[in-house]
Amino acid sequence: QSNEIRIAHIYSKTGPLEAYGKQTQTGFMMGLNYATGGTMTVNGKKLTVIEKDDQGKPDLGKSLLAAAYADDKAALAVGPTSSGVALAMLPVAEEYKKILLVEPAVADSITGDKWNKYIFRTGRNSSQDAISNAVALDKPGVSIATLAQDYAFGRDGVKAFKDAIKKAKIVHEEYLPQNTTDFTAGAQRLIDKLKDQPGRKVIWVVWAGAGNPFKIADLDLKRYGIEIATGGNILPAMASYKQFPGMEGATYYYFGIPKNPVNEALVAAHYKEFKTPPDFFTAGGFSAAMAVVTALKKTGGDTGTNKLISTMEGMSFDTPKGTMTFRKEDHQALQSMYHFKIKADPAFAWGVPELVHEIKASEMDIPVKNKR
Amino acid sequence: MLKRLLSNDLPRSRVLAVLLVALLIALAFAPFIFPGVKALSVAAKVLVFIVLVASFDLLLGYTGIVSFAHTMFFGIGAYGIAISATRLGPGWGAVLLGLGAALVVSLLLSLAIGLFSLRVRAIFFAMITLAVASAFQTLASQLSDFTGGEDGLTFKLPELISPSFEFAEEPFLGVSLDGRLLCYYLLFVAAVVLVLALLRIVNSPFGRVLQAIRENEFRAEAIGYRVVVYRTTASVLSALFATLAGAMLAIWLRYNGPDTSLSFEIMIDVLLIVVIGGMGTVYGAAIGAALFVVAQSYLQDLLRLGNEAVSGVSWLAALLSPDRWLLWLGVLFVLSVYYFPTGIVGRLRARAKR
Amino acid sequence: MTSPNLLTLEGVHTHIGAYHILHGVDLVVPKGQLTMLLGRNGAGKTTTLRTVMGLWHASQGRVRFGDKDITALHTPQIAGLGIAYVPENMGIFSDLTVKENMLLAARGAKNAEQMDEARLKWIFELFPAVQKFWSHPAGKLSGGQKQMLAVARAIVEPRELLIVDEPSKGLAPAIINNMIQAFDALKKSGVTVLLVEQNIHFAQRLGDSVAVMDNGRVVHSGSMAAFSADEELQRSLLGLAL
Amino acid sequence: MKTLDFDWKPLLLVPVLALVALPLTGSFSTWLTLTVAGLAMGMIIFIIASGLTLVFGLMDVLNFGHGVFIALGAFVASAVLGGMGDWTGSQEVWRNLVAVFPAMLVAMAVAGAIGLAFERFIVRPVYGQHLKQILITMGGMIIGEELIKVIWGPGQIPLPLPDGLRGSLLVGDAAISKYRLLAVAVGLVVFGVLAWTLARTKIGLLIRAGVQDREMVESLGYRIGRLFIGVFVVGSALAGLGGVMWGLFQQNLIPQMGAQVNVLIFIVIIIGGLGSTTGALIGALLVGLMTNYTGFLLPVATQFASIVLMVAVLLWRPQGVYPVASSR
Amino acid sequence: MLETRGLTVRFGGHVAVNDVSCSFAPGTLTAIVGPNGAGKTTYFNLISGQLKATAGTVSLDGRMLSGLSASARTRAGLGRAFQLTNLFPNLTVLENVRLAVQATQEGAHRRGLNLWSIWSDHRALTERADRILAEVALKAKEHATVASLPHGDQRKLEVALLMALEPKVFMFDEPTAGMNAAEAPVILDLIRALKKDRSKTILLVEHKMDVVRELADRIIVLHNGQLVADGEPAEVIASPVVQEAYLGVAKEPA
Ligand SMILES: Nc1ncnc2c1ncn2[C@@H]1O[C@H](COP(=O)(O)OP(=O)(O)OP(=O)(O)O)[C@@H](O)[C@H]1O
Ligand SMILES: Nc1ncnc2c1ncn2[C@@H]1O[C@H](COP(=O)(O)OP(=O)(O)OP(=O)(O)O)[C@@H](O)[C@H]1O
Ligand SMILES: CC(C)C[C@H](N)C(=O)O
Ligand SMILES: [Mg+2]
Ligand SMILES: [Mg+2]
Repeated sequence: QSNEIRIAHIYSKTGPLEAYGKQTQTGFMMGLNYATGGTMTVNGKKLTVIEKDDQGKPDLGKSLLAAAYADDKAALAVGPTSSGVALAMLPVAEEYKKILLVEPAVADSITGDKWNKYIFRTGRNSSQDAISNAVALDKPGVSIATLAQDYAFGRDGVKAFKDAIKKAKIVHEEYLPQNTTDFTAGAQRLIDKLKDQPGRKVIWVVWAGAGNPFKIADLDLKRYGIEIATGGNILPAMASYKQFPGMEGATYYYFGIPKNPVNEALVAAHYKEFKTPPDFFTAGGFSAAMAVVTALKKTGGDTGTNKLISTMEGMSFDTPKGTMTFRKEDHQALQSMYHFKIKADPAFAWGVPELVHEIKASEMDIPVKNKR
Repeated sequence: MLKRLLSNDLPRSRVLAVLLVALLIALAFAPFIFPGVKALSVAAKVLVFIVLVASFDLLLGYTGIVSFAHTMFFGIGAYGIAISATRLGPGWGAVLLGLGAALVVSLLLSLAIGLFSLRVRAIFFAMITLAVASAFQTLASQLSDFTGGEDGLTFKLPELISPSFEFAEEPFLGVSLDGRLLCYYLLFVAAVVLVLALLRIVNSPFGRVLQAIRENEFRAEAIGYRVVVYRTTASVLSALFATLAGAMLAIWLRYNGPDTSLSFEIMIDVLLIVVIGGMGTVYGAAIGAALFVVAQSYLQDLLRLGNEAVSGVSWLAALLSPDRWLLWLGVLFVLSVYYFPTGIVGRLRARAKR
Repeated sequence: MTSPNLLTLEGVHTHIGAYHILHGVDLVVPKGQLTMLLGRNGAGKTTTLRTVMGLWHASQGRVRFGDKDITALHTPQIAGLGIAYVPENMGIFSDLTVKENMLLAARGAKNAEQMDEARLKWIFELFPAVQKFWSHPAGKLSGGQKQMLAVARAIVEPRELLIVDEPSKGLAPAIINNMIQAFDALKKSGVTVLLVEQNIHFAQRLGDSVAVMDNGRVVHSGSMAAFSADEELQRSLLGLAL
Repeated sequence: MKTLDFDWKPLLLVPVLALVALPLTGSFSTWLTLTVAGLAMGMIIFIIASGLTLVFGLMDVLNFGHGVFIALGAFVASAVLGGMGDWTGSQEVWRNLVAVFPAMLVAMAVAGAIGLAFERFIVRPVYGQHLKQILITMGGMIIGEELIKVIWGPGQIPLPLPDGLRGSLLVGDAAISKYRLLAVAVGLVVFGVLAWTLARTKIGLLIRAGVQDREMVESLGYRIGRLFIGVFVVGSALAGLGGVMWGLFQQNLIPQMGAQVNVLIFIVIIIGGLGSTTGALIGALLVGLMTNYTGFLLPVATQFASIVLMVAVLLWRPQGVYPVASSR
Repeated sequence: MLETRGLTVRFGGHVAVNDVSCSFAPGTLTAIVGPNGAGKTTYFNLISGQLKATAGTVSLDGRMLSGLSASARTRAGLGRAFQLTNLFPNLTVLENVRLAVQATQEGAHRRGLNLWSIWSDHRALTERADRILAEVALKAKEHATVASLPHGDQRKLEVALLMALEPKVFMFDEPTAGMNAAEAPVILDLIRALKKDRSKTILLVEHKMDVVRELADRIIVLHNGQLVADGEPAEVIASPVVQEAYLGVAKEPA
């Protein structure tokens, strides 16, 4: 067969998640480069990346993936950015019996009830996000209220978070429309629920995309001794963290945190090329690339789907976040998350998360949600 | 014969006639002329949009009602199929049931809206439909355990029209004879029938009364036509056709979600197509839809070439980058309003007159 | 030197879209006189007036106002020279009140208070309806009332030339009399008037000179006196005697 | 003017709505917080909608591109403020304010300038043709949004609020954020200037007359073309100003921010009655309050609140609270 | 027999038509005169249902029309030509008339709810339309779009539509306004023809007294919305109220 391996990367080149998609793409290319030592070949086979733009539209993503497998003869595909698109893509992978490596779409159901055996995911899922945060916040005597977007992404997160909370107590769940701009009402509800609670009071925020939930602080939460906590996010979004020195939470990635050669390589390469540090989804893309190359090396360049699957199940590989492992059951890559505390550093436009504690994969038990 | 099939509304322009025939042939043999999964899905999308746009033109071009709620009915059709297929599993029964239910819902909704339209002035009506449509979209994403919310619904359809089904071992003319092919021709037939039906409707006495109402509602009433009846009938009809278009879409994609069938974006595309094609001409809808959908689908590839061509000049490259394809779509919007005030069909017919 | 003619059209051709409407109109409107423009339906009267106002543009020929060539000017500039125009469809702003309609016509006035009292009074006498419905939406006026308002608007401020398209249509005889008085008074005050009219008595009582159009040309022009005298001419031009 | 036969009923809507909400919200301080926040929000909405009342309400141009001027204003402001870090960073409120004003001015200037081009190339060919207006301005919208992406990138960029304007003042138990007070001030100024000009000059009349019968207005000797340009530019500038206020309120900007508020501001001026400044203000305040109350009482319904409001108002007055034009 | 009883309409304070009771027999042409703003057109609007009466009733051949919509009244046999031209501007002259002809068809709501037949198949309608156009001397322009017609021709078409409706009651509102003295006769001949067949009720609002004198069997005078005179043309015209209020022989009021 030909001495070329085609990999389709389908992501939001345009559309609402364009910024995210771009990061993934950068990371993915850097990753391939690093993993192949700059040769872009595995066992003498050239790696060709075919990029496609799903514009954040599920229907489009679906037909693009089909086209990638059928017309472009891609051996496997990586992406997409949005969970909606990902979920629409899953059956296509099954139809064509080809692998889809999901990155960075987060919805649990991708490796949950919508899953099929052709699906792997290097990106973290909502549960990992939530549970890591739970681990970071779960202390006795803490009262927590959650603030999340009123759609799958938000509700998944809160649910997983709740399941993982053992010692602290959840006093209220607030869900606001995705496009909320004025947070006064929601904040007021949260305050009313929290203000009379004893001990430490925390509002845990899950929010992706536009809108700025941290405005709730304008209502002067301090007077009731209420703190805000949240997960990590892309750097521009973390600009608003700067107002909350000491804020705690757990993040998927921040370039300053992981200490390992791969991450150093990524950061160095990224500074070299863009004069800026790599961001949230850059790391994700990089990890995906590492996974692909590791797998192909193991199979000796054989792209037979079944061979790949059997190789990848249980496979461990290095990433900027240290070693990840695809667990057999649902092909979700288990990985470390980072418990951080925000420091306002004038040198940076954003609030700098400082490592409190690396939450090892072993410290979180991420439920297996697919029926297999 | 043909004349009657076209309800005696002939292209009235040789160029137009040629275009239409070409389009018909292209769509009829798309799977064989343009191989590949992408090409086929573009062709299918064209079919769906021809019906959708034509149905909208009945409302806009012929009756002069500006409504932004049209995609709502498109969505209802799509969700009808999606939901029933998800709940009842793959089977013709589910498809028909879903379709039926959707048609009923659309009927009631369009009746309500149609009657409301008489209470407020045109421009207010347009704005209200705009709001209602966006409300409906939010609703669709809110009722997630019913509609699958933001993520939408992925579902299976009867074996016969699913890609997995192969009714002949070896491919014919390099095209594998599978369910996808059958599905395409199902859409094709549906589209042809629906368009001819619309053509008949707009050329019936009913159609003429609609035009009269568009021109001068007051006088139409004064010479004895019950405007309410006609407007409402028109709204309902166009809603039903839109619903059918929606069902076609869902059947083809075997997926449906808010952005796929309810987004304002689609509404605007439809508006544009009507104008490019030529308002108040069903043929315009067909030509316009084909042009627009193809342009939209291949614009990015086109830009990729252009972008490589000018990769030297940084700012130009930035503008021509495939990621900025929307920019050029916008330009297309502006230009088509500039250069096709009466639409392609209008132009061609005017030329034919001289 | 200043010509005795305030308005002069020389060989004016006008196209509307694909249609060639005016085929070389020659017309003079002597200063200080009232010129009647007569002709069958579709002869081109309205088109001529619109061409003068720059609402259509002449494809050939000249239009001069005094010594100034206004062929290529834009409507506002032309109006700015001191020309008032009452279109065939009256051009009433139906959303606005009668007062607001008048106020817009009074270019000098910033608000109702600044309009010329005396002149308003005079207008109110001529066209009582204008006063009666001063703060009604103009759209609600009766056909004739609209017509009065249209003319009232044209004379709310002094203008050099008045161009009026069928002012008497739909007016009750009594009001027509007022209208005639109005134009008389205006003439006396030195205003020049170009009037399209179907109402023959009106035409005869007011006209100093007359021009008759047919098929986009002026086929006769001369003094009203001479024209009224010559029944033959009238029959041949208008199809009947005055 | 029409002070005598002035129609005061709509003015009551705002207090009525507030009073109805009082018992529902339970605690007074909560109600106060919500109400003040809602009113202030309403003011911000009014600012971003004010431009459209001129362009859509008076000139009858269905400008779907209005949002892009809002976005533009915000992004320009971010550039300006970025350049004056030491002022925005300072703790003294007055320095912050001084920093915000140039941002507003530049934003308005740029938005106005672009508006000029927009009028010339996008709007002028389609005066009086709603359908084409919708399409061509949508086109303009898309183009503008993409150009913003070309210049400032597709991603979200932060627009930090000057420190002095953060936080809130406490009235008893109720918190009133400082920035909203600024918004109210700016809103009132905009309202005052607009209302005064339209009442004391012929401009408002001329525009409405021009929309009905352009030829006649020109025959009366007015250069309606220039007037329309002028008004459109002002409208765009106001949108720019609105963008600054909106952006500072959000504290982060995305290129789509304009498109996101489009429907909202259309609703507002529809409620207002197409072209009435007072109407638009009432509409904005109502929407502001309504969203806050429902947000507190029944969060799920928030997204439908303003739409329900609009339909309700139109059922009461099919042409908005202060109908400006009767036909059309 | 068309009959109005105590017909009244109020706009705010202003009473445009004030308690007008009057009946119009078939075969007679009644001219309605009165100063501008007297209420003539409004009276028509009340009869043909364009306006809702504040008080009073309208009936035709004993059938109560009050409360019916304008279109229903048209179907009941009231035909109306408008004072300010009011047509379908972007349709052709022929289509305009044909729509009116179709509106006289019976059943399936004027055959207009017939979605399946083809418009151009209904030859009979087209032929009738053609005949009517010939009568008003517009046949030559039947394919022109209405917007491009000169004012006078639009007035003719206005009348043509009325003819096409074949009503029992013809209401003309200044049919010849703005029509040149050479053209007007075409319309006047039509009206004369209508008078000949004795079954039609004809109402004519007209300011041109010579026309009124010639055509009217009877004149009623409206003034400030009230019916102030009714009778033989000669005597009505002679009556002082008409002389002053209308013809303005003395200084006119209003
Ligand atoms: N917009 C138009 N498009 C095409 N033709 C037009 C248009 N307007 C006028 N015409 C044609 O121009 C000719 C002259 O029209 P015009 O209105 O000047 O006549 P007129 O003398 O004013 O008639 P009337 O006395 O009935 O007003 C007519 O034949 C008419 O059909
Ligand atoms: N919808 C309305 N609202 C308010 N006033 C109205 C309305 N319609 C008519 N009027 C008033 O009623 C009076 C009668 O108007 P109408 O049109 O009946 O007069 P008319 O007798 O037809 O006059 P003309 O001979 O000028 O046509 C006028 O003063 C007019 O201002
Ligand atoms: C963090 C984001 C990439 C999550 C994205 N909104 C999703 O739906 O998956
Ligand atoms: Mg004329
Ligand atoms: Mg009248």
